[in-house]
Amino acid sequence: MSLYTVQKLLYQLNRDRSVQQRYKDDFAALLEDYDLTGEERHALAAPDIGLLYVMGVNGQLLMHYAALCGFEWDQYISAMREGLAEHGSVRAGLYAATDDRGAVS
Amino acid sequence: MSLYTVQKLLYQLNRDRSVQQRYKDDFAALLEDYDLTGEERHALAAPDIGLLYVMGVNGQLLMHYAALCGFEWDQYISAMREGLAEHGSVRAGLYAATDDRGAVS
Amino acid sequence: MTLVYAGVCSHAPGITGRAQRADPALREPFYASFRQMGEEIRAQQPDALIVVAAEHFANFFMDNMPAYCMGMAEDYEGPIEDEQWLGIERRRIPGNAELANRLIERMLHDVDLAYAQEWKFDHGVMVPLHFLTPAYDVPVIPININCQGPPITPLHRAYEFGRTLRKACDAVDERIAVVGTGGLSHWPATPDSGKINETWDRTFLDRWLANDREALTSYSDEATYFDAGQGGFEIRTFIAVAGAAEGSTGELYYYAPIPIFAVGCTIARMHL
Amino acid sequence: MTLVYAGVCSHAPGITGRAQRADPALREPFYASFRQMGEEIRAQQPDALIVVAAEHFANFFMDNMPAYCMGMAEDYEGPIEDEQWLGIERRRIPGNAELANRLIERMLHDVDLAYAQEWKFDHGVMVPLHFLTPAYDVPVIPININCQGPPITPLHRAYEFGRTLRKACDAVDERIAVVGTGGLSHWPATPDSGKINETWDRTFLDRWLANDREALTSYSDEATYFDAGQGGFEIRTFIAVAGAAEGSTGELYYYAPIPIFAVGCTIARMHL
Ligand SMILES: [Fe+3]
Ligand SMILES: [Fe+3]
Repeated sequence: MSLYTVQKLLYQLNRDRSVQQRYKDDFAALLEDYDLTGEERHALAAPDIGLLYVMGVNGQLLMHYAALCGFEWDQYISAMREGLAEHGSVRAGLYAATDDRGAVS
Repeated sequence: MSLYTVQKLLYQLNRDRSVQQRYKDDFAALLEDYDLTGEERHALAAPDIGLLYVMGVNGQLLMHYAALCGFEWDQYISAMREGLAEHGSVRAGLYAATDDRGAVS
Repeated sequence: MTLVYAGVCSHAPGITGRAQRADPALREPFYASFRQMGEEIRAQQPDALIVVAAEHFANFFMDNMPAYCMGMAEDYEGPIEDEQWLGIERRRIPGNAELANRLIERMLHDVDLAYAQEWKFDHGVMVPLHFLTPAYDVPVIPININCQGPPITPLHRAYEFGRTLRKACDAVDERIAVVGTGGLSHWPATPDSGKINETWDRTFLDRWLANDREALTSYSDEATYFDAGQGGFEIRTFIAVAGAAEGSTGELYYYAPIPIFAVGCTIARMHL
Repeated sequence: MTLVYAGVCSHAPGITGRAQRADPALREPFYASFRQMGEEIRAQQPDALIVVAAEHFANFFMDNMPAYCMGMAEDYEGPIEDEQWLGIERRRIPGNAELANRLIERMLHDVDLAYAQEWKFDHGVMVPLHFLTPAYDVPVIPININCQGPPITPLHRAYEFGRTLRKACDAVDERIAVVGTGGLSHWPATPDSGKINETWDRTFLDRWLANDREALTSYSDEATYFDAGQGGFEIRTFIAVAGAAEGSTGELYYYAPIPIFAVGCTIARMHL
């Protein structure tokens, strides 16, 4: 259920301007509100977009988080590719089945 | 849509302990987050349980708000009856149709 | 045939929250019937107990109000209400996400239910569990039917939902018990709290015990509202269980109006 | 017969958000087709435009994920995304709560949709509106189909949903246009963004234009996932519109893969 929690945080962050304000003001405090593992907290705080992708975060959520973190489009796509190279195949969620590794081409 | 907003506030207050904490710490600030009319703000802040009932707030929401405000069961039922006597029939929502006045007996 | 039990019961919060204010001569036999139902369910050694409850704006709101929703969480928390107010202590309740997922997948072929990976049980689930599985050791899968915020699902869809639930239960290996919880006539959380239309209730129960689909689904919401209150919309949960037990008839264990509980207190089962 | 228009179009955020990076030779005729569809819709003087879109976790999450949901708000806000990122300015969009309420009540007889009294439009609705009703002067009623978070609704239910929507539209006096928006094959927001299976898309479109219910609903999710990506699950929105236009066949206005838009860009309509 921890992937669920990471995704819920991103869902709320993407939708809610008051959560976006908390992200800007004190991201560490915002993270405290969610029951996350150390790796999840690290991936969110870094931010390590590639690792979040490998963890199984849905792209419809991650895409907007990457943009919020200042990633340009090509940078964001590259970050996911680098994540696969560094951390291996997608571990969970919808993309885990893609060609056994989270990307088909 | 303002009745919708009053009910949404009560829904979030009933469910979420962090909203309950804000209710205890600074209810006026919490109310600021919702787009309410003066009458709605007054009815919530008083609290005027009878007026909230007459406005059309669903009992499944109002019942818990009354309890949170310290109303004992009989007090809560009386408050709704007094609201009807003072403010007239229920104005909107599910109960507006009850015998044309919000109570049948 | 892996549906091993099908029953219905009341869930009004006064049943536990205002227990001490009820006439013991009514309360004790009601509680006894409730506990007997629990013993019967546990004697079937179910792998999961599905509780078909009625929403009270605890988990869902009009920003996304599902006609039907089923829980798909590893575990649940309840009650969402103040513990003292409800007379039930807050706790974790085990779920079975994997089984729920399989059931939902199958059911989506015939009904369009929502799913929820978290859920805070309100009195609609907690009051029944308090009597049925007091050790909270049977995995629970909650189902919610919107009986509260119009537009609400029509009665024939509630019966169809139950039929679909049965098909799904019978298609999996697990032993599953299902209990519908709701009120018959009642005016909960209004100035008319405590009013009960016993005649209307007994007619409805006769139809339920006979599993007379046509009679059960023939009520208009307008008539129900005037004869049985807005709480009467909760007959959808009983009708869903009748659908799950299509072809079976039932037995009434207990019925009596208990005004301080704000509902005609009911315990009944189908003989599957 | 008050359904006055039925069409389908793409909605990928790159269409507006990365406009300047696309080959103008592809982009301009695509935009022109999109705008032509808008002119055709507005020529019908619809009282409401129903947009059947696919959820992207903008309004709904797995804590309550409806298979189908319909908006019932007075008005809406969009886009939920960053305005610069999407290339569309945030604004209010008029709705029609009263009409939506009547449609939902009718539809609940056959399908179990959720309703929502607030809704923040994401690119799935905003990108189409940007081209179809650039003045945002036609009341919109949004519909969402869960194409994103399994378990998802099977294809035959999406067709049935469309048939039910049509019945409801034809039963009211208002003139209603319906547009389905979604991708065919695509791998949005993954490292494979930009990959498009044109052969698969063209086969699907042939089936859609012929309104061949059986062929349209014969895809397994497993095959769709491997041939058309997780974005391919969004064919449900196109299938729903085919259901709404049952008995009619269609015409393709535009199709071309535009990789920087991450989808095979499509504009097509049914001749009702
Ligand atoms: Fe209830
Ligand atoms: Fe999409």
